[in-house]
Amino acid sequence: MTQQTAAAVVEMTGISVEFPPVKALDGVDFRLRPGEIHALMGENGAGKSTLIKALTGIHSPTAGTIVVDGVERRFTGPADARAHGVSTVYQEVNLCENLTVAENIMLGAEPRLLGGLHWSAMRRQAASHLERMGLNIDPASSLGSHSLAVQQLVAICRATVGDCKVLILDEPTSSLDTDEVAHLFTVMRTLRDEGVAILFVSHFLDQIYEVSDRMTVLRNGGLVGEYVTADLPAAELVQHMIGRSMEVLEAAEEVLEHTERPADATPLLQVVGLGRKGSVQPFDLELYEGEVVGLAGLLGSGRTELARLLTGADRADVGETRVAGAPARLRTPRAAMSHGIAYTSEDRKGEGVVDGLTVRENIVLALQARRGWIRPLPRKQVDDLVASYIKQLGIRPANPEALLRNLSGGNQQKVLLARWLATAPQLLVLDEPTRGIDVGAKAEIQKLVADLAAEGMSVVFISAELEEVLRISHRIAVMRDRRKVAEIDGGGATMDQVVDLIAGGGAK
Amino acid sequence: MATSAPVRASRSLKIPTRLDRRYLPVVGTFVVLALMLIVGGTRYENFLTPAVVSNLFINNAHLIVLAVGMTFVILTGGIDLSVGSVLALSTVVTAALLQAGLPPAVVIPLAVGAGTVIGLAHGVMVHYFQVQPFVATLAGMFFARGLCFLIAPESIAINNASFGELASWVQIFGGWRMSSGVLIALVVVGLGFLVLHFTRFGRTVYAIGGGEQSALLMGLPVARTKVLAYVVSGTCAGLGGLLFAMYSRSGYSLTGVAMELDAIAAVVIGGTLLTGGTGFVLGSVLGVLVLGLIQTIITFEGTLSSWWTKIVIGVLLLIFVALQRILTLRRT
Amino acid sequence: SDAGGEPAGGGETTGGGADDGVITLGFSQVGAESGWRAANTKSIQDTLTEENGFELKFSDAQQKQENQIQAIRSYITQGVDVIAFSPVVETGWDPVLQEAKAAGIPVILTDRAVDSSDETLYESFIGSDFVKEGEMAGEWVAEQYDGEGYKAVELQGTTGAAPAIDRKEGFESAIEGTDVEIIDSQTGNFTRAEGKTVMEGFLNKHDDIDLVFAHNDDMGLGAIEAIEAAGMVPGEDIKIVTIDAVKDGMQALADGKINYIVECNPLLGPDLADIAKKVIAGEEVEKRIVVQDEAFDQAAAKEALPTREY
Amino acid sequence: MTNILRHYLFWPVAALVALLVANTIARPSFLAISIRDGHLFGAPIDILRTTAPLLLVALGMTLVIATRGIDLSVGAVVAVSGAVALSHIASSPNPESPVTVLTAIGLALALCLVLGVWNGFLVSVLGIQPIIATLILMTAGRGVAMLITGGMITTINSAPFKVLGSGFWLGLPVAAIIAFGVFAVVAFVVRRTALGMLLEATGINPAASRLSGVRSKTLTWTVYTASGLFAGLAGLLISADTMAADANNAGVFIELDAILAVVIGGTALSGGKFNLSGTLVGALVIATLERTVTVLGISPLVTPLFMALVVIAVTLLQSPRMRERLTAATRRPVATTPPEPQPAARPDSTEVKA
Ligand SMILES: Nc1ncnc2c1ncn2[C@@H]1O[C@H](COP(=O)(O)OP(=O)(O)OP(=O)(O)O)[C@@H](O)[C@H]1O
Ligand SMILES: Nc1ncnc2c1ncn2[C@@H]1O[C@H](COP(=O)(O)OP(=O)(O)OP(=O)(O)O)[C@@H](O)[C@H]1O
Ligand SMILES: [Mg+2]
Ligand SMILES: [Mg+2]
Repeated sequence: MTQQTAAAVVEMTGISVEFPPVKALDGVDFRLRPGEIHALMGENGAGKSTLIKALTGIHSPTAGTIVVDGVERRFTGPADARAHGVSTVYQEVNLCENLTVAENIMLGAEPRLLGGLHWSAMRRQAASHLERMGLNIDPASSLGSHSLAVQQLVAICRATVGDCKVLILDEPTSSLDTDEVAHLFTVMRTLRDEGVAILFVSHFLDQIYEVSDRMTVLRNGGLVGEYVTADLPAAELVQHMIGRSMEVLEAAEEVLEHTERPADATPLLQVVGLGRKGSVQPFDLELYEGEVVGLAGLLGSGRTELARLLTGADRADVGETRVAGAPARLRTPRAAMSHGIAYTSEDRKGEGVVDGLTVRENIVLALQARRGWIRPLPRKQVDDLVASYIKQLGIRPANPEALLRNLSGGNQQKVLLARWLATAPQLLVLDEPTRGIDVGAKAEIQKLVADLAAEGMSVVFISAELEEVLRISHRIAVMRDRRKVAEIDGGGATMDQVVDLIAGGGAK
Repeated sequence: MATSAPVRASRSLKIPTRLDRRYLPVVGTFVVLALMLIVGGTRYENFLTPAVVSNLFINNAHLIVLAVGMTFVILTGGIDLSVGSVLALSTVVTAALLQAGLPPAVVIPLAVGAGTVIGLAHGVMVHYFQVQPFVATLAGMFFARGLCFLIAPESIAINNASFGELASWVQIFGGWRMSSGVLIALVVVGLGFLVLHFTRFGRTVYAIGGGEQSALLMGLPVARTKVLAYVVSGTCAGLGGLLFAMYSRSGYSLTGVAMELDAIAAVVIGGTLLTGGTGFVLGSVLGVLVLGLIQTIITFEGTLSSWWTKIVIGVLLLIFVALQRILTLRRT
Repeated sequence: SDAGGEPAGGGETTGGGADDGVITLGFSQVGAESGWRAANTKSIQDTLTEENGFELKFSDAQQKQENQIQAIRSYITQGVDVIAFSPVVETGWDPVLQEAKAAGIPVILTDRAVDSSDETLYESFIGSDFVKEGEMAGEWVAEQYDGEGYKAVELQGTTGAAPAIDRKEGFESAIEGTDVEIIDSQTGNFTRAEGKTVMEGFLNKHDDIDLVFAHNDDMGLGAIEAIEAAGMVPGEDIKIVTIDAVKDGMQALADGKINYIVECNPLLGPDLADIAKKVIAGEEVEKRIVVQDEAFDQAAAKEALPTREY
Repeated sequence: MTNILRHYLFWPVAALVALLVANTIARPSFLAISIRDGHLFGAPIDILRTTAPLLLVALGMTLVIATRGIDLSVGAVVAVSGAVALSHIASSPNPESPVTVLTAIGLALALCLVLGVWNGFLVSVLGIQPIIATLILMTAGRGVAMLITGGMITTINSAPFKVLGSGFWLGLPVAAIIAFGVFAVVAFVVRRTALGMLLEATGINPAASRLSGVRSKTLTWTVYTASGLFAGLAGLLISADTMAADANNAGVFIELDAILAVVIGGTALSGGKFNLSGTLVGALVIATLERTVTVLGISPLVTPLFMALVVIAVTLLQSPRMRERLTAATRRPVATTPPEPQPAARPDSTEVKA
């Protein structure tokens, strides 16, 4: 089914990688040609990241050969791979927050002056790389001061510096909004036309179809096949990926259930004039039982910061908060939790996972913290709880004692979701909960959210994927420039309407 | 799908009008140091004189060098507990070899090189065997001290004429004095600064402290850099030993007991985070001066019993750290 | 932190003279590592008082040579009349003593000597002779137990410290030629706790220890604890000889748990005051003043105990 | 086989066994235990007793390290504890009375608790880096202890107090019974409640723990307080051992020994997962090592070298790299991760954004 167009720049044959007892990859073949964008597809834990890491020398395969540019190689690590023209953006943002943006982009290929770093040239060059990505930030600012999405873009900038023959992007778009994605694709296409071979991982099928030329599908560490994108209908692709038919996806289509809210209902959470200097302008918001409120906005528009103020993760300077009609002070996440408010951070690595603990411990962490240390949850109850979430969310490997750090990105995300669901909150604030989650699981999660709302839970849903927000929300609050600019009914809203609001009232 | 750039125009980061947050701790230390000097000046006669300030540097030249090396290691997120012992080893080697009649031109590289070798061993243990830095360098600390005893259980005086000349070289400007030790220390500080800020090695040191995993995935030479950081620290300890030998004109195996704590304290007071990734050599120099100033104040006070000396050192340390903390907090 | 608070008045700021009759003396102590040292400090502080015509500037070097050098430098800049100190180490004092000499400030050493080729750098050295102390202990042992094939263990002071080196040397030279044999020697760092642990180890290791020579009383007292715990009688089953004669040691000696103590007199204050006055007055002083050290056996201890000052 | 080799306790236990074997070769009756004066006697019993204070200090240190901290002040707290207790007994008219002794113990422990609270305050409330926060007390604490004893070594005679150091109960040293007892209780509490997990979460990712509602500050504060208290108890055992309070030398370098014990026991200084049983073995290794130096008759001049070599050997053998090699040698090759990515023991984003 594959046609031989050009000699492959990367040719991996029979690759196996083991993390006893898990067999993460089992005899996988993979071929990447110059001048193509090649999508690597598969469910969470299918082995995509592992394949990439096997290529760049982070994991050494137990079997198989890797040929790069006609020479058989085993890279000793990313530095080595980079030196041979293979640049990679790994799944989690792997940059140094304490360094400046310019350093993060240029280190390793830095301009020199008299043997030392040439700072001003470095900033200049960094700025031009940023510009190409459509990013307008100060190269001298420290990376940590930027949101995750910006960091992700910076990571991509870094990968495109220097002469790379192969560019690997492991879920680069999971935290980007449409705008940024469009930019990224422009850059990718330019590079492709220059002859660079691009490996691209994403769980967004529309993106795959938009940008890729060819795809390889993995399932459970095994190779399913290599296809030309144009020849493979989405339904079939999904079937290849999950080994089942498309029905799961369709189930999610009609999740939204509109129940009329009584006019005199007390909001579960009501905030008036809540704001914080330098973060979000004062805003009002009411959240009712059984309702999903979506937050829409561009990257950096302040959705995350709004969510953090709602849930005590950041302390508000001004404004009032009422929980079920009674004034409440949510100064810490713990205080919010005691009012039944839960928050999942978008920053999975920094503020979510406790990667040295097991899946079980991560799932019960919040619940246990709320009970206090003195009263441990009975072991039986813990095991049941954990087992049920592993099943419900399809966490893999289904081993409660696995260390979280050994789970694939998407599975870590599911564990975090389980942590908060386990506390049975009244209000659940989900910041990018579907980031990096595969199509099947994403549908499951959307369905879950809808079900929870139907059972009376109030949910705030933030996602970079506007479509998802539209589909799932009863009401949508639109953010722009750290300000809440509009609130619209989710049922009637159309994509264009929201995009207009986001972009500033139809600027174009 | 493809809406484009203009909407993003408003999102460019605002130009920082205030001081970069990263410099706050250093500035904090500087302010507190200045305050302390002023308070001391009004409290004690002859305190705020060029002689006292010069002595502050002369007495602490070796510690400055140690702190510079320690800064490298701490910036990578590690720690080097061996510097006190390595300093002693270097002084003992210097004294013993000079006594044996070798010329300084041979002795000096050997003494400094002893530190380099131990630093290399630390780096290899820490990086390639993944021994925790604390333990690897603790073992190094015992090891170097043990070598000291083997080489010379008793203290050895240095009578070598040319070494003495080198050691006693002093430049005087008005009331200010600058010894050869201070000059070397300042050169080391300058080099440390240049290396950290103007070489890839230096920036990689910061990158490793910011996240070793990330630095690695960024394709930076983590292994080499980490090992080199310990080599720098070991070399600085060796050089510090040489300075101490010049300062005390002798080699003694019990020199520098617990001096590693002084070096670490200086680095941390100077605003470097022990978790790595943030800090400056110049901050560490200020940290050393703070510790030196505490000693000076104690001597000027002149009435403190042994125990009050300890308590006052603790209290002054607390005041420094707390003030620095407050200065830093209020700005953020 | 009160007395030094007021700006120092009058003539004390210029070096050399003591026109107002008050001698400003800067004293740099090693540290406060032992009871002996505390007694030494107390003696100095109690003697160099205002009534006796002194203004004492005291600093504690916390066992660090660099602190001591900086203290001496500081005394020079402060312009004291006399500098006295107990050096942490023997070597390495020439430069700073030269500075003192250049500033015209006389220096007196107490307790420990300095190793310097230039004797003019200091006026006088007051203190015990550590080698002599070791010899006295050894001589007594030789006298009492020679011919009985005694097996001795030694509890050394801090490795590398002058008293430890000298006392060991003195003891060894004194028992040379006798049949007293040192079968084991280990450092107890001059502390009671380590003295006890090391002695326990010796008792685990050897069945036939007859005598303990400890470089100070504290380690000897620790050894007593270990011996008692092993079900033996200190002073009888195992003989104990120590150096220092601090109060606890003397008490143990009087109680029969120690057999012999060589004194190392910490009361250097009066001698120091005396020498300082002479030096200021321009009188000739002796370069080496050896403090009178006594030695006590059990009977002598019972007698001396009631009147001991420390 | 492989599983045993991989176990975190394997190398520390192997080190302990090796030391015991070395001692037994040097002194065949080393392990012999006899009965003297109605209690057990012999080198192993001595080792148990000398381990006691170190074990207590290392216990507190383990908890502190789990939260990514360190407590350098334990040695000073040991000194303060002894100084307070013995000064009280020495100044009381009736040093032999159990009431006096109990009051002295109570006073000492109360003060040490306060010192622990102080450390906890500096670290968790003021946010001062642990190493510096505790360095303050490390310096000043000894001064306080000397202030209490007036710089002299305070010696007492008090039979009830002496029991703490040299007494025996059921043939075993009281000191060991106390330390091992406290250890067992704490280990039980930590592992049977959720405390252990919450401490680990705090140590691994403070930011995530805060968002999960873990009271990280309170926990941090608690472990420093506990560390102070245990160090105080250790101080009582140490001073009762020689019946003397030596403000200057009691507990000197015990912080290093304790940290070493923790590390030998397989707990990473970068915080997170901790092994109390490892700490126990680590403390025994160190106490045995000290005894070994005497039994093997190693000259004081080479003692530090000997210690260095043992520490290097143990830590190298149990380093992740070495373990990997050994397991790789005993089974067919598997995917190995190069040394770098592993330090995930140190999560990359470390700062709590307050
Ligand atoms: N270091 C490791 N140790 C143990 N198991 C691992 C390790 N890394 C990955 N795995 C396992 O290997 C399998 C493949 O993981 P991988 O990260 O490649 O998945 P992925 O396809 O990238 O998934 P996602 O879409 O969620 O990112 C998973 O089952 C994971 O648990
Ligand atoms: N393009 C940008 N330029 C400069 N700063 C940015 C940009 N995007 C985000 N930021 C910074 O990052 C922070 C992002 O805010 P926040 O995370 O609340 O936005 P968001 O709407 O949740 O965006 P995201 O899609 O990244 O989650 C802001 O404080 C802002 O300073
Ligand atoms: Mg992945
Ligand atoms: Mg966001």
